[in-house]
Amino acid sequence: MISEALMYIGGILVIIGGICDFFGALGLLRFPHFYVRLHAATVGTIGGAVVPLIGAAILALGCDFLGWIRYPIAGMSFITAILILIVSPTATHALAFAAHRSKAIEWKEKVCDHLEGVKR
Amino acid sequence: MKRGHIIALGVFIALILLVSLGITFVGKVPMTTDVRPLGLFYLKNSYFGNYAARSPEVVTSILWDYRGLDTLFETGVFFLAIISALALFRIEKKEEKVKEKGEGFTFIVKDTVRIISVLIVAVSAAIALHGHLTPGGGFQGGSALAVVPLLIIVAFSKYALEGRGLTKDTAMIVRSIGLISIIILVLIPLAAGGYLMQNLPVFPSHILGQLTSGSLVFYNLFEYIAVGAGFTAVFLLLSIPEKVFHKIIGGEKE
Amino acid sequence: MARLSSAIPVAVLVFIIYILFTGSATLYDIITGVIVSVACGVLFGEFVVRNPSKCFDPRRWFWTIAYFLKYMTVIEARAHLDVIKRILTMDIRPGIVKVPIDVKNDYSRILVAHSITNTPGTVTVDMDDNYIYVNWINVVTEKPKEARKRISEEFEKFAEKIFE
Amino acid sequence: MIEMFLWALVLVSLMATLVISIYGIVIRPSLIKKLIALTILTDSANLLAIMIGYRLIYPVIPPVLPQRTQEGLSKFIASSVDPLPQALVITAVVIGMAVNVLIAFAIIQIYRICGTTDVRKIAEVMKDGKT
Repeated sequence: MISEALMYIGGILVIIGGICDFFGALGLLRFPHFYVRLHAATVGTIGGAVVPLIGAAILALGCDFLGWIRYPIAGMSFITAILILIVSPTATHALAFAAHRSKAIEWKEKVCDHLEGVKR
Repeated sequence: MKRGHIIALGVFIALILLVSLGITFVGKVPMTTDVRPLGLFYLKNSYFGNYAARSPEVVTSILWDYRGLDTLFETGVFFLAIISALALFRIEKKEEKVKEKGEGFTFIVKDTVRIISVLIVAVSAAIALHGHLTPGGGFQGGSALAVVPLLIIVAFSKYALEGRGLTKDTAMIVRSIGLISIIILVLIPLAAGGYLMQNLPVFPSHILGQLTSGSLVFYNLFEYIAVGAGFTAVFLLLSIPEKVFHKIIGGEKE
Repeated sequence: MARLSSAIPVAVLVFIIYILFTGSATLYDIITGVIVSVACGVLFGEFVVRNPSKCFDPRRWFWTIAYFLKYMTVIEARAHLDVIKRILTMDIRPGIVKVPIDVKNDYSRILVAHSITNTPGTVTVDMDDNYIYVNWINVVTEKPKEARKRISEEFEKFAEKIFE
Repeated sequence: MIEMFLWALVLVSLMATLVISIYGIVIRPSLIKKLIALTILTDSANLLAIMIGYRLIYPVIPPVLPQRTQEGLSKFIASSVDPLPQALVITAVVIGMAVNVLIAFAIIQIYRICGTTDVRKIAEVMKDGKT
């Protein structure tokens, strides 16, 4: 009973991850320039990688026929999810920071830019 | 996103769906429900049986025991690739330290790299040392380990790594130590009266009552060291500043 | 001595990660885990931990877990739905606003910055002593105080409880 | 029936990825894009090889022995996937990685000498007789 419930919860999380991946890819195609595309990429990493990995961990815990292998699989998925949760914002921040410092991207229809005049 | 792109994407997806529908209704889909005889042999003999490698992980027992010579020469191919990369990028003069202005990334990136490198070392060691029990092994663990110097190079600089003693030469020395250990492990069974790369009666299957699957755990450990150090050398080579090369090649300016 | 005291929390962290990743706790796992964690603690200890006494406070761990659960379920779901809606409708007003930040500790500032970046719709671009500069997909207000209420107030509350 | 359709869909999509990556290798002028297409080609070929070893039964488990007893072994043989393609693919991945490292280094060196990675311009630069 509990294992079936775990399987269904994990499966639903994996499906949510797939949907988030689809919308992230769509946003990467539709958004006009780099700074806005970063947000769509975040949808792809958090909703599309961390959530399905946690879902895979729960799903593996629910599979009784796997024997003792289900604990390593669950542990690997969970630790990988935590690592992505720490690493991916760093990468996004580094990209945004480098792009703004080097002024590589033209950005016209913005509302405001408070960082423009700030000297470091 | 232009209208033409959307139409092309739609046509492509529709084509894939149609072809798979057609295959389903008309022809036969290759669906296997049995294991082939050779795979069945490996499944039966990985832990029990007369030809066993005493490892519950069948893929690792194939890699380092049944098809061990394949893996050995594959390691050789990888070593040759790194050697030829070294030959391509060789710098005969001692390179000067290029001083760049600017303070690099913010402290967010630097402190996160400090935390994450510890976690990555733990994870890579877990992958490599449990190669005979769970999916994973020496090559995978070594690739994960090599992420640490790459992150340090990106976040701080190449000289932060070299200032602490991890230069290209040290990495190559560590790599050679790993490879020489693998060669010695290959040759030990010959001295004990067996054949090349023999596993079980020569090496003990249990140490202190814990399953170590004969020589598999040692092969994984040394492969881990060798691959990690080899990738570190590659990343150190890739991060040499362009100015140094322009000075040496004397080709295009800037 | 300082090196040793900062090596212990790192070694414990590495050991926990190692055992969780392995998923079993036989003698082999424990022996190799102890070797790896001691090596990591000695090598990386002084780079990672600056104040070792804070690491073994159970209240901080409780708040970390509570924050993780709330963050993954409530905050992320809200932000994801918002950005997915914007992807479909293309209703965007991007800009970089400055948001004041109160917490002073390095790690709590990192936690706030990462939480902001990890919610879709806001990305930390830069950070100095008093302000975070946030790239926001839907600039409702340009006033720093109101922007703080919408973006980072909740994160700072938890960060203060976890790291300060 | 629905299982068969899904299985056919997976196989056909992999084939389509193979065709797209071959198109990328042939048509794209930039050497970097060619390398990216080459990695896509290797990865989808490897995935296809692993798919051949898959078994369409339930439950299906990875080739790791679940219990170290004789009954565990008979259950394991009844439900495990074929380990041989996976072992071959690991070798292929390592060698592919070595080849990729070498190609990447060669492309960087070409860029340093010629100043471009476009195939057509490389031909022009070489024809102009710089070397």
